Amino acid sequence: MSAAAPGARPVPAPDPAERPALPAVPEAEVDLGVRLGPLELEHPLVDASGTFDAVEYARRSRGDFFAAFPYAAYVPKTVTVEPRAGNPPPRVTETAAGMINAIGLANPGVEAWLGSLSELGALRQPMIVSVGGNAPEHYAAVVRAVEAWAAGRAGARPAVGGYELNVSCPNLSGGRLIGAEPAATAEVVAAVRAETGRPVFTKLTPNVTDVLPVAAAALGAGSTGLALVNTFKALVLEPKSLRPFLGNRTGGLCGPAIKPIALRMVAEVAAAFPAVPLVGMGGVVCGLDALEFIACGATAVAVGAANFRGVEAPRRILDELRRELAVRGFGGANEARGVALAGA
Amino acid sequence: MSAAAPGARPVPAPDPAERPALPAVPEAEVDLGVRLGPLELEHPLVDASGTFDAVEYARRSRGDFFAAFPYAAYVPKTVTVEPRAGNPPPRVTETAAGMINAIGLANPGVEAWLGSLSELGALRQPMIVSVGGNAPEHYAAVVRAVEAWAAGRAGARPAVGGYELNVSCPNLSGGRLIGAEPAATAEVVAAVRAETGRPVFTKLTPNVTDVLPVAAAALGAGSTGLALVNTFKALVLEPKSLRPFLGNRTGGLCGPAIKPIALRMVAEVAAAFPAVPLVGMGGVVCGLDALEFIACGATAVAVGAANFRGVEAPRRILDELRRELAVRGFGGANEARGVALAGA
Amino acid sequence: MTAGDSAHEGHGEHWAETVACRVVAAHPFGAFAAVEVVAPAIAAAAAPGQFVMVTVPAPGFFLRRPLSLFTVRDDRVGLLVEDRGPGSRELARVAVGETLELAGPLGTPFPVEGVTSGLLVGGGIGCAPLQYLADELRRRGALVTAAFGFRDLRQARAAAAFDIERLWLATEDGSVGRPGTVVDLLAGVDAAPNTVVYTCGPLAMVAAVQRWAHEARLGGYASLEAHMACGTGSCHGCVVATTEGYLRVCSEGPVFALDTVVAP
Amino acid sequence: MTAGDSAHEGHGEHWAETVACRVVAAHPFGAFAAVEVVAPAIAAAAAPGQFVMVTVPAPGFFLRRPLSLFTVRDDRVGLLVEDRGPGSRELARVAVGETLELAGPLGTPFPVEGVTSGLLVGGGIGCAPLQYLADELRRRGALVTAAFGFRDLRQARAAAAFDIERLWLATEDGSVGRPGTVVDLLAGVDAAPNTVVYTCGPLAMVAAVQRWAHEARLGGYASLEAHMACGTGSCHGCVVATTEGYLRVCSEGPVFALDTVVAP
Ligand SMILES: Cc1cc2nc3c(=O)[nH]c(=O)nc-3n(C[C@H](O)[C@H](O)[C@H](O)COP(=O)(O)OP(=O)(O)OC[C@H]3O[C@@H](n4cnc5c(N)ncnc54)[C@H](O)[C@@H]3O)c2cc1C
Ligand SMILES: Cc1cc2nc3c(=O)[nH]c(=O)nc-3n(C[C@H](O)[C@H](O)[C@H](O)COP(=O)(O)OP(=O)(O)OC[C@H]3O[C@@H](n4cnc5c(N)ncnc54)[C@H](O)[C@@H]3O)c2cc1C
Ligand SMILES: Cc1cc2nc3c(=O)[nH]c(=O)nc-3n(C[C@H](O)[C@H](O)[C@H](O)COP(=O)(O)O)c2cc1C
Ligand SMILES: Cc1cc2nc3c(=O)[nH]c(=O)nc-3n(C[C@H](O)[C@H](O)[C@H](O)COP(=O)(O)O)c2cc1C
Ligand code: FES
Ligand code: FES
Repeated sequence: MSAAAPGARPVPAPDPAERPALPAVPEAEVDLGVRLGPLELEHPLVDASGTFDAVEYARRSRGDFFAAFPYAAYVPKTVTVEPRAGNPPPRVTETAAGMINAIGLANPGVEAWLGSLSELGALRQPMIVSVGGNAPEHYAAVVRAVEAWAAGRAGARPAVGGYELNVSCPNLSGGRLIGAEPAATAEVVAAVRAETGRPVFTKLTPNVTDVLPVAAAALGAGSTGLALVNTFKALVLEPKSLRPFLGNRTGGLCGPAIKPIALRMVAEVAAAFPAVPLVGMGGVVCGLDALEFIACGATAVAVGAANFRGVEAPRRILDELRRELAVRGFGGANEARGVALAGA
Repeated sequence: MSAAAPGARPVPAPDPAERPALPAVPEAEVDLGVRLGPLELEHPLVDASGTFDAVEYARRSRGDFFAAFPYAAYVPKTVTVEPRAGNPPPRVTETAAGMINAIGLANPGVEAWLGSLSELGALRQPMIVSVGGNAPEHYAAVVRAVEAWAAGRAGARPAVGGYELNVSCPNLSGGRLIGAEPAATAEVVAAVRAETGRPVFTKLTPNVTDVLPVAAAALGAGSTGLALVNTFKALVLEPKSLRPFLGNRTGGLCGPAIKPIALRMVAEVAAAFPAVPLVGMGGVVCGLDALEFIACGATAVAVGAANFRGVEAPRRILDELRRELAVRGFGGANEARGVALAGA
Repeated sequence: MTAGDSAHEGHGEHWAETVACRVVAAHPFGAFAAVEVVAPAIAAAAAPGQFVMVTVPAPGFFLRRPLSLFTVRDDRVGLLVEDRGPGSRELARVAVGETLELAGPLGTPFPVEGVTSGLLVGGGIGCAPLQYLADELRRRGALVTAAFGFRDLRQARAAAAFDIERLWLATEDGSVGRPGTVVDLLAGVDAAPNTVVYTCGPLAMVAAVQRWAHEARLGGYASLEAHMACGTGSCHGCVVATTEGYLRVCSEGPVFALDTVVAP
Repeated sequence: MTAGDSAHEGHGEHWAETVACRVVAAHPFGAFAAVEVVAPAIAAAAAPGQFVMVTVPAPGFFLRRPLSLFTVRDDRVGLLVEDRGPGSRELARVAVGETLELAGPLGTPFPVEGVTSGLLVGGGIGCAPLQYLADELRRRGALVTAAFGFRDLRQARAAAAFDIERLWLATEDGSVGRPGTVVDLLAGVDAAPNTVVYTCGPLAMVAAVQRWAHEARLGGYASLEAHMACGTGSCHGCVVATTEGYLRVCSEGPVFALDTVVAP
């Protein structure tokens, strides 16, 4: 016996006219350009610090890579004054709809890092330098070194478009989390502000009771905009021994698992500070995810762990974002910004 | 051409002795019993408030249900003094490896709720009554009503084993989150402590910078133990309109997505308060998940959204927990408690 | 006020338990797939209007999906699945020989006792429970008339999966049957006064049917949809507004008396 | 100090791009499955010791899985997958006609230039890259000897998937070959001084091979495993401790000079 009821009538013949409704805006006409504070970006996507190493790509794939550079700005992995070896392995593993990492800000220190930038001479997009440290002086020292390097290089590539202040890495052992304290955050921003006239984005942690006081403190101290969220402090056990899996015991959770929490925080900050340029992130793996962050008030959207699922991820996400805007009748990324917030 | 290299040697013949290594402890000998403060539980699993309605089950499946009651204690949905209609729909939807809810503590109010307990006359397990409200008086009033109901019912079923104080529901509009403030939490605990001599478990929110001061305040005010975590405040958009999907705009995220964060918090609290009985929860869907919470210091483990994946979920999780203990050579649940914490 | 409050309860300790069921038929019908599984316990306990919670047969889906009983014949349960999202897509593409996990039957059935004439009004996938209802009414000797509305031809292909003799169709794009909605179809209907209206579909359609039935002085029942978590009355996630306040679609519904539905 | 630093780079703008590859063979070997896919670009660029990042062909897996190149013949790439967890289980059960998404080849190859005698020491799934290495050494006229260690018979069945003439086996449970570990096998080996040792397996085994090679005054290379996120050098997630500090297995490895490995 078939699941179709006996005596069921014949199936209507296929109709060539049977296709999806036309997009409200032709995809080619969608304007993806955005202004992130003073920065003109060709589209809203940037990479999330620590998840896309342009120097590594440039080495492997040579010049062609820069012609098709997928991001509108390049955010390198957080750099500190001194070199850092990072945490003992293992440093990463998969979780339900996400992953955890405890890299521990492994980086060669600002001087060696500046040296490696010669390999990015063909990068057209601005660089937003991610800066880390344990105290305001550390942040200031990194920015001072970058400004010294940039001085007199006007017009040369790569160009320093601004800074992202990582006050929110959950994987620094022993250190307090600067981004959990409004006053400490303000001190870092003020110290950096004294060193540079370029735009500064403070990257906020989601590991707080209320993100608004930290956001207000950063803005009050001169932060141009905000980036959020960094990872959630989390613990994964090794299943046989039931001991912490990561070499650093705890790590930072990211990926689609956290997207609903990240969206809530971006929406909160956008509602409280409607004029402030925001970089939204947390679990973006497709164009609709990126559009959701824009709808929650983000101007730019950072792609993090999705980079680990294939080097073509950012291009695909951008194509999808264009299509998602078009089918909803948005003529550009700017039109969609904040549409989830109305009546909040 | 086959993927096997040409000329590959013949496969060794199957060996009847080829089976997994014997468990270090026979499953039948694993002792699942635990003491949650003064409560003797036949095993570590309880239901998470709001995810398992014993009255509803009893109505549908009649007496047989109580003979095979899957939990070692019954935690009903949070009850408040006055009836609450709850939030406008939609109230739930799926997320990546989890779900979001904004029920809004819908409940008939403590008096009507006490009336419904007559249907649980065959419940052998103790009830841990989950209490909610916006102010200490509300919590005290609920506990007072329950104590009045229980007075003179000594030995009758269902028995009130204790209380869980829900100071952590993220879905109460307008209200501050009591559990985010140590002092406010202590006031609620103290108000309840004045009404009852039974054990009290304060249910903590993960939406805080540091869970330890809240835990300390609850314990200082007389909380017998702690339960954690409640859900994470989060936002899901309706994909077509990009407007908040839930009737309440935001909701609470739970399920496997949050397990790594929940484990980290339970481990933190267990390390800080090793003698305090803890109920761990957040994303438990299998026996290994439950064992991980025990390894992080929980005495009991609550099963929440996993109840929505099948009524047999708790029985299966318990069977799996027994097996996971056995294969690791644990003679009982107590032996596994805290093994992830050593050296923390 | 809610239909069938105490009927079909008390299935003993196995209430709502998950059963692994072998797929014995699977046929595509445009945007839909008709899937039949062997499920003797569910078939034995079921009544039209009830539903099952179905585990999506792929990793990565946290919640089960509610699906109406489309047909129940002997020990077999038929489902009609519309590909509306990632989970229903997985469900719509199961193949014969595979296994689906079902829990049920759940919820309140359509009352049929003493009904001599039923008018079945369905919209889109809301038509699914009406086949089983039609079978039951027919078995009881009642006259069955159905009016189904679909969006477009792709949806309307589902009509071929139904076996209802007096079945009128409307499509919004005019590709099959009368152009317009199912409510436009009703405008032409002159129902006998003893007719009971049974409707299932989007809330806006149900509200329109409610208005039409009110004017035609007909009583009836509506089966409503809601996003569900548990499907078994525990979570209070699936409520809809009714004249009695918020009621749970999974346990106090999905079938409600038509006049208790509150239009959005 | 790391092997093949600049070899096999510069695959142009398509470096590490994901390619959908048709599965043309899939054979179980105990706990393993040998899977062959059509992947011309990867096959053309590959060298022994390199690996691919493979998307798990099921929803619900966030990261890709690193798998060594087991064989490369014409336009086909062979993988040997051990069912060690939920992701590798999905990979081990792909069927002919299905599609696997691969990115690669990635990482540093085993240096083979001028080698006349290779001793290939593998443990468990660590044997996988050694077939391709053996093929390449043989092609170059070198003498190839292999010593493989497996835990039990279920693992040892994988030996049947290999085509290496001089292949010695050890199993820890004594079910096949010499009872004991692969290091016990080495104890009986009297290798010519020009022999290059190539090893791949758990770090503890690699460390034991390193000690043995040191005593036997033999040089060589080790391929190491690490949990990976990106597989392409971006995340610094896959580091191992070496005499040069932490190095990334995915980009500075997986092949390292044997004497740079730091035992745990
Ligand atoms: C009582 C009842 C009976 C139903 N009967 C049928 C039927 O016979 N055939 C059929 O094809 N569909 C039926 N539906 C609707 C069906 O459950 C949804 O289409 C399906 O859940 C969509 O899942 P998805 O993963 O494809 O979509 P997604 O939108 O990706 O699903 C995300 C979440 O939302 C829920 N959801 C999404 N749409 C709906 C919806 N319209 N109603 C309820 N939950 C939704 C899903 O269950 C899931 O939890 C019924 C719904 C209810 C409440
Ligand atoms: C360079 C390299 C080459 C490899 N070659 C092969 C091969 O040819 N055949 C084969 O079967 N296996 C190989 N492995 C190991 C293989 O990647 C793991 O067995 C697999 O990732 C396990 O995934 P899972 O989902 O089954 O396990 P789970 O433990 O559930 O995986 C969870 C996470 O841990 C990672 N993971 C788990 N075990 C390992 C491991 N041993 N090494 C690295 N990551 C791990 C997974 O990638 C995933 O991100 C190789 C690993 C590396 C680093
Ligand atoms: C492996 C890894 C390394 C990271 N390193 C940094 C870092 O150096 N600096 C920083 O600000 N954030 C770092 N992050 C956080 C990401 O930039 C991002 O905030 C977070 O991963 C959330 O986005 P996602 O869910 O898209 O990954 C890192 C994340 C990952 C996964
Ligand atoms: C639908 C739903 C309703 C809930 N209602 C309550 C409640 O009334 N009181 C409470 O303390 N927690 C409530 N919770 C939170 C759970 O008890 C639990 O803390 C949380 O879901 C985390 O566990 P899980 O990931 O296993 O679901 C609810 C959760 C869900 C999903
Ligand atoms: S879906 Fe849980 S109460 Fe209806
Ligand atoms: S896996 Fe990312 S750097 Fe190696």
